[in-house]
Amino acid sequence: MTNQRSDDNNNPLLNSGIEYFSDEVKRSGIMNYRSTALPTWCPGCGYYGITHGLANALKNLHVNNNNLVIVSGIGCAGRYPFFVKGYGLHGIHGRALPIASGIKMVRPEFTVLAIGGDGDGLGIGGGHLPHAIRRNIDITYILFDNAIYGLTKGQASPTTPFGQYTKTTPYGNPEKPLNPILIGLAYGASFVAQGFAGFPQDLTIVFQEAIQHKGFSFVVVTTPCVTFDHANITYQRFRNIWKKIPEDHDKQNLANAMALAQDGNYYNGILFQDHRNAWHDVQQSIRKNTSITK
Amino acid sequence: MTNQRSDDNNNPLLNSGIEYFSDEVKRSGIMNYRSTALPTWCPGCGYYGITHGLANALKNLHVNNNNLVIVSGIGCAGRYPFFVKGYGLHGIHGRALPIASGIKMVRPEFTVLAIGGDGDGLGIGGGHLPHAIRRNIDITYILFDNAIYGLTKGQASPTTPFGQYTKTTPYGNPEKPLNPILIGLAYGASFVAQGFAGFPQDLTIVFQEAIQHKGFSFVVVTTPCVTFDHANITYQRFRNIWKKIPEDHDKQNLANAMALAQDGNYYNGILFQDHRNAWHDVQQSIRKNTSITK
Amino acid sequence: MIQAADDIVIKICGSAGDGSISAVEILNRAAALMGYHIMNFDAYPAEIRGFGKSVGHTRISRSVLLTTGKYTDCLVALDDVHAITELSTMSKRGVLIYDSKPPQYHQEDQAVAGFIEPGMIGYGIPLRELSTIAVRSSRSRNIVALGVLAALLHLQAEYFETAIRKRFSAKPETVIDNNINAFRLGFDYTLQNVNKYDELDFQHHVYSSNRDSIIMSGNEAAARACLDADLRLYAGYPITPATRIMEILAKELPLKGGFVVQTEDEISAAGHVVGAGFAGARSLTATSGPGICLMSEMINLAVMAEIPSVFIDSQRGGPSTGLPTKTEQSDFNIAAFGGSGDSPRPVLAPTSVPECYLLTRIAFDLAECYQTPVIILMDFFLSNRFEDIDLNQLNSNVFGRFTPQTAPLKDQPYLRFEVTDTGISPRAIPGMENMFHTVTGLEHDERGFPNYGKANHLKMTAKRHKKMETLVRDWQETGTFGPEGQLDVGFISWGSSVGAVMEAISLLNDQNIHSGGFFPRLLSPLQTSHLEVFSRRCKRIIVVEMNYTGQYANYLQVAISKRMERFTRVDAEPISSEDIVNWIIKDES
Amino acid sequence: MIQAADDIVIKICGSAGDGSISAVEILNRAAALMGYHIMNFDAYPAEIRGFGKSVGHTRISRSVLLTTGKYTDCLVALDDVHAITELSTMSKRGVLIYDSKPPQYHQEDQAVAGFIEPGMIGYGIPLRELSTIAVRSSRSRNIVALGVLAALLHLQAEYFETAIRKRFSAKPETVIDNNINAFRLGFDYTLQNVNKYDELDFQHHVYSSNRDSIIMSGNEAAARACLDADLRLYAGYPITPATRIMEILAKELPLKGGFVVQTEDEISAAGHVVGAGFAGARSLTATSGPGICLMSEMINLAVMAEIPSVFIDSQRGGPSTGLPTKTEQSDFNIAAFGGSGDSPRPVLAPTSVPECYLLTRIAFDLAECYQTPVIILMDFFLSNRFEDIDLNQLNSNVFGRFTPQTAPLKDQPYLRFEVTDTGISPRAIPGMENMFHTVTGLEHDERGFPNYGKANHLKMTAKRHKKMETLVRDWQETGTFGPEGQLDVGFISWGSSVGAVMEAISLLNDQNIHSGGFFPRLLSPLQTSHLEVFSRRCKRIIVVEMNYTGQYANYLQVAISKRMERFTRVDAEPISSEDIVNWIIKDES
Ligand SMILES: Cc1ncc(C[n+]2csc(CCOP(=O)(O)OP(=O)(O)O)c2C)c(N)n1
Ligand SMILES: Cc1ncc(C[n+]2csc(CCOP(=O)(O)OP(=O)(O)O)c2C)c(N)n1
Ligand code: SF4
Ligand code: SF4
Ligand SMILES: [Mg+2]
Ligand SMILES: [Mg+2]
Repeated sequence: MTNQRSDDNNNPLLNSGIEYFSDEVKRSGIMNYRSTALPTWCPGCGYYGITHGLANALKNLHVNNNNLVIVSGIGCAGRYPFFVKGYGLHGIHGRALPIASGIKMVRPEFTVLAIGGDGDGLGIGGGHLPHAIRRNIDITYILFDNAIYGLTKGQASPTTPFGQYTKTTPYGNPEKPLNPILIGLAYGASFVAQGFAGFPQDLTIVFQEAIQHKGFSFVVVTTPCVTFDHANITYQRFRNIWKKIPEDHDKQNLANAMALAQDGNYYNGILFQDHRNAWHDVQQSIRKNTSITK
Repeated sequence: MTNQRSDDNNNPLLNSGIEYFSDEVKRSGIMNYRSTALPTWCPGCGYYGITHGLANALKNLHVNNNNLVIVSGIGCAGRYPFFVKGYGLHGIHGRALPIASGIKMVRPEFTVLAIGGDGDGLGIGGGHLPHAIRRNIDITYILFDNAIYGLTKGQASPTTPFGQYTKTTPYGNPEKPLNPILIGLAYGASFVAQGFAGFPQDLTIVFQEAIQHKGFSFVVVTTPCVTFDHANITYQRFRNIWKKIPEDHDKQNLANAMALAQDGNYYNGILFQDHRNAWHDVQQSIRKNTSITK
Repeated sequence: MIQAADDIVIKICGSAGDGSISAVEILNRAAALMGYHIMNFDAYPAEIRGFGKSVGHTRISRSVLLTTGKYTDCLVALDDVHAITELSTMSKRGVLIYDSKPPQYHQEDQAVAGFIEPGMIGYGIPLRELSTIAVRSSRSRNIVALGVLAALLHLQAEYFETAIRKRFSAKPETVIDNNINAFRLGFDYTLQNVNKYDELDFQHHVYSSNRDSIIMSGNEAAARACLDADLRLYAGYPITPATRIMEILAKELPLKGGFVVQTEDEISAAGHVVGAGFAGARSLTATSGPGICLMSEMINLAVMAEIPSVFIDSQRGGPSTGLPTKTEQSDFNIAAFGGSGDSPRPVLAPTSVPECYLLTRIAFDLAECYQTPVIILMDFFLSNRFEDIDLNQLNSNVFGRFTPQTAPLKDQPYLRFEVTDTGISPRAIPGMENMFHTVTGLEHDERGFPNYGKANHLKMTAKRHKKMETLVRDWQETGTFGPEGQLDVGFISWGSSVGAVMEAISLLNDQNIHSGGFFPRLLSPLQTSHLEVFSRRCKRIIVVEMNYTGQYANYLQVAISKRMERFTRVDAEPISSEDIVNWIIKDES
Repeated sequence: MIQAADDIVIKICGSAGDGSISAVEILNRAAALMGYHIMNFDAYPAEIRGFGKSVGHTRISRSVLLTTGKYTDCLVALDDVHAITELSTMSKRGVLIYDSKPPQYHQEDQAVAGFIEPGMIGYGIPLRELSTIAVRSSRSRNIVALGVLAALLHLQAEYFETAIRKRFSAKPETVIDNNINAFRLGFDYTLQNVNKYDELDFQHHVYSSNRDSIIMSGNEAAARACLDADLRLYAGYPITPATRIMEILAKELPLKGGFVVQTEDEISAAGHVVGAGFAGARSLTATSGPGICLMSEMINLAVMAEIPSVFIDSQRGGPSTGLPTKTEQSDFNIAAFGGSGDSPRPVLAPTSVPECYLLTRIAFDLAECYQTPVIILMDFFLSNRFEDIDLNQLNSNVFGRFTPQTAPLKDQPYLRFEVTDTGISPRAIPGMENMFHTVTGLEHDERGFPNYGKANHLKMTAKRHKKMETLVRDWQETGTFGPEGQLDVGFISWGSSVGAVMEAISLLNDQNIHSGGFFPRLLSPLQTSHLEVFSRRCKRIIVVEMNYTGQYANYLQVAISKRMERFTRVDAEPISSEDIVNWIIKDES
């Protein structure tokens, strides 16, 4: 009797549905890219907006679910693969990029997305980013940047502003934050873009471009952690400070992209893109034993 | 009898001396900063030049040997601490910065130098550099950049040029190299400089400034591996391509420094320096419970 | 186990935000003020969102407590839907306190009172209604429930009021008043309306509390030990269940002149600790399974270069990311054997909250005396359970005195790794005059220079292991527990499972099954002679631990030829004494 | 051991650059062409600069070789100062070939000939002089020395000439001619001037060599296995002694449609391997001690998420950076027990170069069949020693057939972690239609969703361990070696030490000490029943391995109650059969 109430059965992921979606959403077709699992995120978390933006992008591109693989690290963001209809690997903390690269290398026909939080991608996993970028492996990396460690309940992250109070910085964060866009550019990424979780429609456009880009795409999404950050990235503060990228910005101009990355503004969209050979192209020349620099 | 010839006694470090130095060198006083151990490097290796430049800097600054601690990773470069008269920690591959930071944190009065190769510092250890820089901990990090894995006998490193042939890239290196100067700047380093192992006198000046800088100093030294690289960083090719930093360069101007880092030239000297609070200063305000942003 | 009427396990269950946890906190404090012992271990939701459920779980008793108890004697339902899932843990004659006037949207078939089994007792109290009277919302029904508990269990109300005042001391006076009012409403309502017919009864007793006691969790105890041991650097990376140690130290350590650095990953944390240790300062990091994996290479460096450093691994369910909010004792293998090569290092395991304090303190001494990394195996249960601690307990030292040896100055050429009888080389640290040396993770000679010679490698390997033998000799705690002489059943256990085994031992002895225990706090290196003596006294030996493969049992079995039995569990919950006793009795009868 | 006249250990010793290693390479090739067996294990200088010394070391014999031999029968000194340090390894009646006309700067008291002990034989040959005749410099005296060796040991010159041609095939014709000339000068000089009075003698025999043989090192064998097993991705980070595997594959794998990626560190390498494994492609990395430490967390993920992946750990002296160019077998602990939690994974250990091939091949099958990471323990000695291999050996499979189970399509909802009798869940991989699933390092239910329930954790932990039981059942190799029936001494050994133990067993049986062996190639999980059967046959059991603590002996001792003795060494050099035999005889007599 009492066994039937054991906690094995109260795993919400198993029994829940996605009934909470409106008919309109269901009709839109994005449910083809959502699993039946109920997200584990707090109500109001920016990640819902990102999920919406991404599902729409996948829908618009008619991505084949069978060839869709989402790899993530650990963190609130890391839970993302469970909520997508496709194949997923919820890996270990900080290692989404090596794992995603390994998958893409052997299955070039796959659409591979790597997902991770700011702690995951710039803290513990920060050593992998420059090298995935150098390889220009054709995956899309989406950094969910809430400038906080969400899952472990509110510690400072590599993008937490200097002076901010968090659980591990009770006297204010003593470290200068990293600028993910700038370092992505400095590493030589062939595609760098950013967006805000509060603007899912804009995200959809960026994600579409990123997925279509041949090579490594680095997308930084600023997103509020409504539970552990009431001071920094909030919807109220951030909705208004986003700018359009200047009309005359040349996406192929690295110096300009770096300038935009440092001028203190948040720009919605693609800051940089070039079209050098992606990893598989280079490898193709190796196999043919022709010069790879051609 | 035969025991006396056992290989325990043939450890050259134990029995060798530094008799091979000329009287002039000995008189110069730099021997106060050299241990009696014979370097394990190949004849002609650029590391001899760096060693010379560094010993001179230590001498000129009258660094107190008792408070001198050199931390290194693994590689040919990693052997450096054994050749210095002071305290040393020959650590593990890629971890010179965390270890050196730990030392400096608890003994702020020490002169702490961290040493590592390009593989050590930008490959396996590449995840630590941005964060040591963010902390602005007052140590001097000297990257011995020979664009090759020396100790393991000639594999590609993160700075090996695209297309170069090495033991692990028999068809040419398929990855775009990192630009260490540029990424140091993008991380927000408060001191960024570079030099060439073939110009030990210039190195001495840079090292002096770096050691005196309050905060994290990042010095990239380009240095030939005469054994495993005959194509890229050779004395012949490199001696002539170095430039003086333009007279009008403002060391505090980050954008200009980034421009210099990317214009394809090699500049000898300090590209960037600012004077924000070093880690211990910030911590001091925490202890006093005063605002750290002041 | 059959508990006394004044040994009661209480759960307060509600949705996240209902205040279950803070009500239990007040309850604990009140009970401690009255001189009771408490042991509190809340259930954590697994995800951030947690799907709502939140359970405060405490046990209150006149006697010293060793476990949190397997069955719940008294369940307070702040939310019926969640409370239903807790009924399965109730004792046969358990008491349920539920809301007799649930809100409108409440579904008939989800009323918790409808699910209690025959023999159990339910008291319906209008919790929401009373709360609304006190604070105009249902928000205070957790405090109302405390009033109900006090009246029902015969606990003195005034101590609750003190505890409530303390809990809300940072809040405005009106908040305090409202809460005290809520408490009183629950208390009075119960006295006036409830016809008590259960057996739970503290009899209004208050024990002359000259105990200088404090309520602390294992994480708090470890952090406090760091502060008292003059820690200079805490370097860490957040991970459940160890994070709290860093959070406490981030606040406290700077006030004592030390530093806390949140590093970019666990490798860096371990690197900072080893660096600081090399520089002669006390340093520590705390982590859990995934983190200890990443630290393995750095710990190995500390073994080879003989650098004092302390590592806490608060274990959780494994392998991999595993069960982050569940307890397990399955990191013995990696702690003792997780390094490449022959890599000896002391592994300690506290068995209670006070021992989290004591062993963390002593770990610093060991690290310095034997010039070695030291690993402390805590676990989710120890990290997060609260116990009332007699402050005098924290001053005892039954483990031994471990004094580091400093090299005399000017003894040139200084041999950093001089081979001695004990394996310990007198130590010089950077900053000393003229004691220059470089340490390395390469094999090295006595001076510290790299040396791959055959005889040298043997000599230095033996030296590193010799230090462990010296430690075994110096370690004074024997780990022996229970009656002397021959035993029907000898238990061996470690870490957080020891409490349950101690409880089981006393229950078995009550039933004339002669039982005793061997509970090493120094898990490795092994005190072989103590184990041998103990094993000779036992008809049966049973190793109790929370893992699947019997990790510690495997380690012990190598040392003695007598075969051991294993009681191993991976239940995601602490082992209970009842389970152990039942298992034995089934066998013995 | 007492070697036959046609079983000869030869060392060629000189400064780096003197060509010792390449001379030995030619010698090996020539010997193999004549149908001899060879085993070659050069001494590597520890540092890049290496302080000059370089020693080629090979053993040539008519019989199959199991070790490189403890004593040197014939030492060729290309540089006297270095050669002196090799004299201590010479056999009592050893032969020294030295330069009878050393260069001017040569110091009297450092002439190697002055140091040989009574009983040894020295032949002075004007090596430099002859070389100068051939190539106008002393550069070819290594080849001159080969001529001396051929003449002295009675080996057919023509095969040397073939081998020289092969060695320099990429060079201009004049180089080849010069070298052949140098060889002839040495050969002829010796025939004409040397009065041979030693006993080393191959008697000009050439064995009808229909053996389809090839000379290979363990690293080459492992790389070749990868190529033959249809490896799709090699991801690795350079580290001695494993680097060579990557270097070979970097060249060969792209030609077979696979990929090689040199990653930024070992964590990333392991991550790439696990990613590719998840995607259904065969993938592998090779590393050594420090690297396997770093991979520990990723291997744990592969255990939890059940992802096929293969890891070679070529062990070197440890702990930490340790002794990078010395051999040791001290990573059993970390391989089997280096993960946090209960983390079962198969550990294999080849005992010879052909087995490096065979076990690497089978490892891919195991990984896929049991959906698990597999660790292969090689070591410096196996990685770098060369053996002549009969190509037919590479086609055998004595280990078993391991066939992966694929999930039938359209079986919705797909249970990626379905619990079955064998523990193995039929597998679907990404790309298949509609078999969507997400794997995780968190504990999970059969579908793969995170689940921290009590019953679920037990069920899934049991499932992961059940796979190992299934493997033990499926594994066909028994590991038993030597005579049947009762044994005076039963040896257990693993990996590269097995050769020496086999040699010791035959020596002991010759002396009527009945001996046999149990040499599991599947180190863990343990084939307990085979071990039990073996142990019952043995009066004494001795575990032979190259580490300090008896890592494998400890693991075995848990399984059986009979006590085992240990013959453990950390000599930085392979164990020799002589040492084992002497140890036994001392005891038995
Ligand atoms: C090796 C390791 N270290 C630490 C942790 C604990 N941990 C889990 S998530 C996380 C950080 C989460 O922050 P972020 O990556 O920013 O993701 P978010 O939760 O904010 O989405 C940490 C430290 C872990 N799981 N593994
Ligand atoms: C964890 C680990 N991985 C790999 C190695 C092997 N290893 C030693 S040095 C080295 C790279 C050396 O290259 P670099 O850092 O550029 O230094 P250099 O030798 O060129 O001075 C490697 C891969 C190691 N010692 N530890
Ligand atoms: S804790 Fe923050 S990041 Fe995590 S789910 Fe909640 S709101 Fe989102
Ligand atoms: S291998 Fe290269 S880097 Fe190393 S010592 Fe020789 S020349 Fe210098
Ligand atoms: Mg975050
Ligand atoms: Mg290098």
